[in-house]
Amino acid sequence: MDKRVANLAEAVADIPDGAVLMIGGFGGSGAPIELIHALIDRFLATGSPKDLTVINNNAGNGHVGIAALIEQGMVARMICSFPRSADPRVFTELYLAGKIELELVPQGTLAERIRAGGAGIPAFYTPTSFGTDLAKGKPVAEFEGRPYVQERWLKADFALIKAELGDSYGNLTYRMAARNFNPLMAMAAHRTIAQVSQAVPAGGIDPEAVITPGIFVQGIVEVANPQQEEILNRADAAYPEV
Amino acid sequence: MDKRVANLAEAVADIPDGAVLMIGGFGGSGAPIELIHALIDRFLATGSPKDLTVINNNAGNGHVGIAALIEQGMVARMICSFPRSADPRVFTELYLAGKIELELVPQGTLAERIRAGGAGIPAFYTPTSFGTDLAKGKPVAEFEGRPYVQERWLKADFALIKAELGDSYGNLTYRMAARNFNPLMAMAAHRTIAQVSQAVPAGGIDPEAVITPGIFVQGIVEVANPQQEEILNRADAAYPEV
Amino acid sequence: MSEKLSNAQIAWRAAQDIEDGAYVNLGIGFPEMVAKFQPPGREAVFHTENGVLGFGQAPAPGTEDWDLINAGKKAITLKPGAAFFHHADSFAMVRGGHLDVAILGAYQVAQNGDLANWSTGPKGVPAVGGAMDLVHGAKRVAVITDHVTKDGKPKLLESCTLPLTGVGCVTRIYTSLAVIDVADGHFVLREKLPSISLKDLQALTGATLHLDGPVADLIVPEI
Amino acid sequence: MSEKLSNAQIAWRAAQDIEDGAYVNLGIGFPEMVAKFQPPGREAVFHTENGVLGFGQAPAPGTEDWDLINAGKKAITLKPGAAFFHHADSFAMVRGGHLDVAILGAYQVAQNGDLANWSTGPKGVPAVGGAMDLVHGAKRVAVITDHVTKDGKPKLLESCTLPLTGVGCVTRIYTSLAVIDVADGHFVLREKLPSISLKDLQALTGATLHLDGPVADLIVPEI
Repeated sequence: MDKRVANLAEAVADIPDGAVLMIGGFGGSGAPIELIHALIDRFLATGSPKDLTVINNNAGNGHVGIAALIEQGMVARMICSFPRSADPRVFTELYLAGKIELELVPQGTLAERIRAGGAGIPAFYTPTSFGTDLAKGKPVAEFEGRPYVQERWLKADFALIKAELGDSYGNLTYRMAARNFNPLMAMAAHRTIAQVSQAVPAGGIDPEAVITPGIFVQGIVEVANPQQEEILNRADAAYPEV
Repeated sequence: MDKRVANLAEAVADIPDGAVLMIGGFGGSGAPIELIHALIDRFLATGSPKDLTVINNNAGNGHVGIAALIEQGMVARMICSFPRSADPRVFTELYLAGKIELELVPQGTLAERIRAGGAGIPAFYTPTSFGTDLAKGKPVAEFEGRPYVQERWLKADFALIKAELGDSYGNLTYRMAARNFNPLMAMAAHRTIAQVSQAVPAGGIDPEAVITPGIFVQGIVEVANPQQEEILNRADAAYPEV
Repeated sequence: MSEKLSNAQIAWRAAQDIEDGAYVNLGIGFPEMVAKFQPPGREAVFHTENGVLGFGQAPAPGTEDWDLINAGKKAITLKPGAAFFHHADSFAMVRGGHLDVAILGAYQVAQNGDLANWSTGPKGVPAVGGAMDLVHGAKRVAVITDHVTKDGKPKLLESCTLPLTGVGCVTRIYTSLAVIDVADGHFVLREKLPSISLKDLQALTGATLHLDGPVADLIVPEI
Repeated sequence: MSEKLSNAQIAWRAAQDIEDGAYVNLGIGFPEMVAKFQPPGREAVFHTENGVLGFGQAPAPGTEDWDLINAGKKAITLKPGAAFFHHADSFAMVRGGHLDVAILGAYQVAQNGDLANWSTGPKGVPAVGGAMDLVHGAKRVAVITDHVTKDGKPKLLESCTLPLTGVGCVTRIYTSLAVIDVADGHFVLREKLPSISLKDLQALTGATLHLDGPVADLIVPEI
């Protein structure tokens, strides 16, 4: 078995207009910058994909990564917990102009909804958001006298994630706190594409050290020395470069 | 911080009569034999704890571990998925005599209910068991036209688990498939006691290799070269030895 | 009934339908035999409920490591590219639809795909294990079984009489006499042993066998 | 109002109540400051929503590793005994009641423990992050805040007027003037600055301050 994909362009080639896309990372930590930029390259060359729904904790920072994807007009809808950042201008302007939709989800509920999507759990109850505006319209139930809100699973057509090691079976490890949403999104997408800092042969990852088992991963593409959103933003980078 | 407990007797000293006890392992793999036997020692010396509810995938094998706990009459109720084994006589005889209760739970539902207990999710929906005898009396709901069964979280007063490395903060790793239910039970119990094959100082486990973060663990006790249920049973062992 | 396939031959036939790269769970007992018959040039990755993906054959006697077992509590070995995970992640793979194929044994299968394979009734100690989970989520849920019970009664029925494992879950049945799909609430015969007539096969089957195109000969090597 | 505690002094006071061995989440922004004032001889383990337990202070400028950040996206360092985990496990710790203390900022707190700290109304881009999760599950949910808004209006109220973060969730409030518990649907004054009278404090508070035993002097060092 060999899940390696030749290059970034091929890795994102199948994502259609209107796709629901989970993109890993928390801020810049664990964000698959090169996969996102490959998607922008494709859009600039072909006009696709557009009308995307993007699921990420945030809504981009500066003018690279998800912010650049939004800036190109490729994103119709964001599902996230915190659409704010050091430089949130791209999302903010489109949102206030009514040109991009937002579904705001508490962070822990977002994580659990994604896990539920991956685990075949269509709905679950959580105390989070009970009695708040974010619970409006959602079913409520009491258990042992305490009120809970019913939340639904989240699934995606594709997940674009960033990992550290990836073997030919798609087993993945993550670097430090860059783990965050990446393993959950890998579970919840129909097709998960991981950019890995180092591709290794089968047996190159200790079976006990695997964080995402390969069953959740459909393609891996090696991106050695990946870019870090925070460093790009501190250098006032933009994608594509002008 | 130092969560090490001096010895096995101290590790199980606080478990009261009537406690709900999660015990890790799948068959003999990952079963905390020494902690279970320490509990039996306490019972033989003091008459406590008894009337226990034990949550485990199985219901013991032969005359060691959970089977020995049951054989002593300490267990009033089992919650498990598969109360059968190579030598299930101890449970079978008490069950058929009406002297021990059984709540039978599908294995994946058992795992998810325990995780839900640890994660603060009071209830969730699963397709598992819909339309079967094991769904009787449980609420049913449809999502996207498919029927699901509502299942409740499972929590415990204590979890007795087996790990490989344990540091002074309670961070744990597991050995191969001995992981199974152990990390889930650690999350779902009010107090989790882990027997570890090797206690290491803080920093002795790579933060990326931690499987159970120490927040889920209240005590660790080192048991170097732990016994393996399968090997004990092949030697026709019994506890206590006659 | 004179000729029928051995268990090994049923397992062989089921193995031929496992595509290259498939993620597969084999139920404990008889279904485990399917792993032996992977067609050359194809590689399946085997999942076991207790938290292993990518295991291989049994170790040589005396070399077992009892922390490394499958759902049937038998010792296994690892292949390169294997992974360990806990039980909740393991059943996320099952329930979440990530397995391509689950192959299970059966007491009874109904023409609508209902499966009964966990309980023969109220007597004795009930035990379900992962069966009720496995019938949900895998893209294909196949059954391997003798075509009839030990005393010659049909196991393929209009509706199950034993306690159900799952409702409408089975997609294909490999028996000692035939290969049968479940489609639109009825059995569709795909293959049968050349030596048995359709009429005799129907007589051993508790619900109508529908035809949907030609019925192929069920040809299996000596094993 | 002449005298009041600085933010650092409020954080210091809150830190004094964190017991040895506690697992603690500090909300982003002002609450992060509490970590600086751990009393000598006590050790708390800090949790951050993005999957780190046991982090330490910020790294020296220029030595940041941007894969190692906290929920506020600031670079952190690790202490021995730290652990990484994914977001679902991280919020299992929160929602599952495994944290001992969560310390958050507030726009408003109501006398029944309702908290408003995520939205100042319908204008602008709403953002909630982990606040709605953190108010559930931690054994103690404490708030640190100025006693009044920038234009001098009460932040401690009979009921919140801003969108709620959580219902009945706050257990203790550390303000620039006082330490106040939430008990049985009302505010109970525990400590106040010696320089402010009870009457003046009540005038700056939007709901009745109840007394339940003696009110201690709120004494905080110069920082």
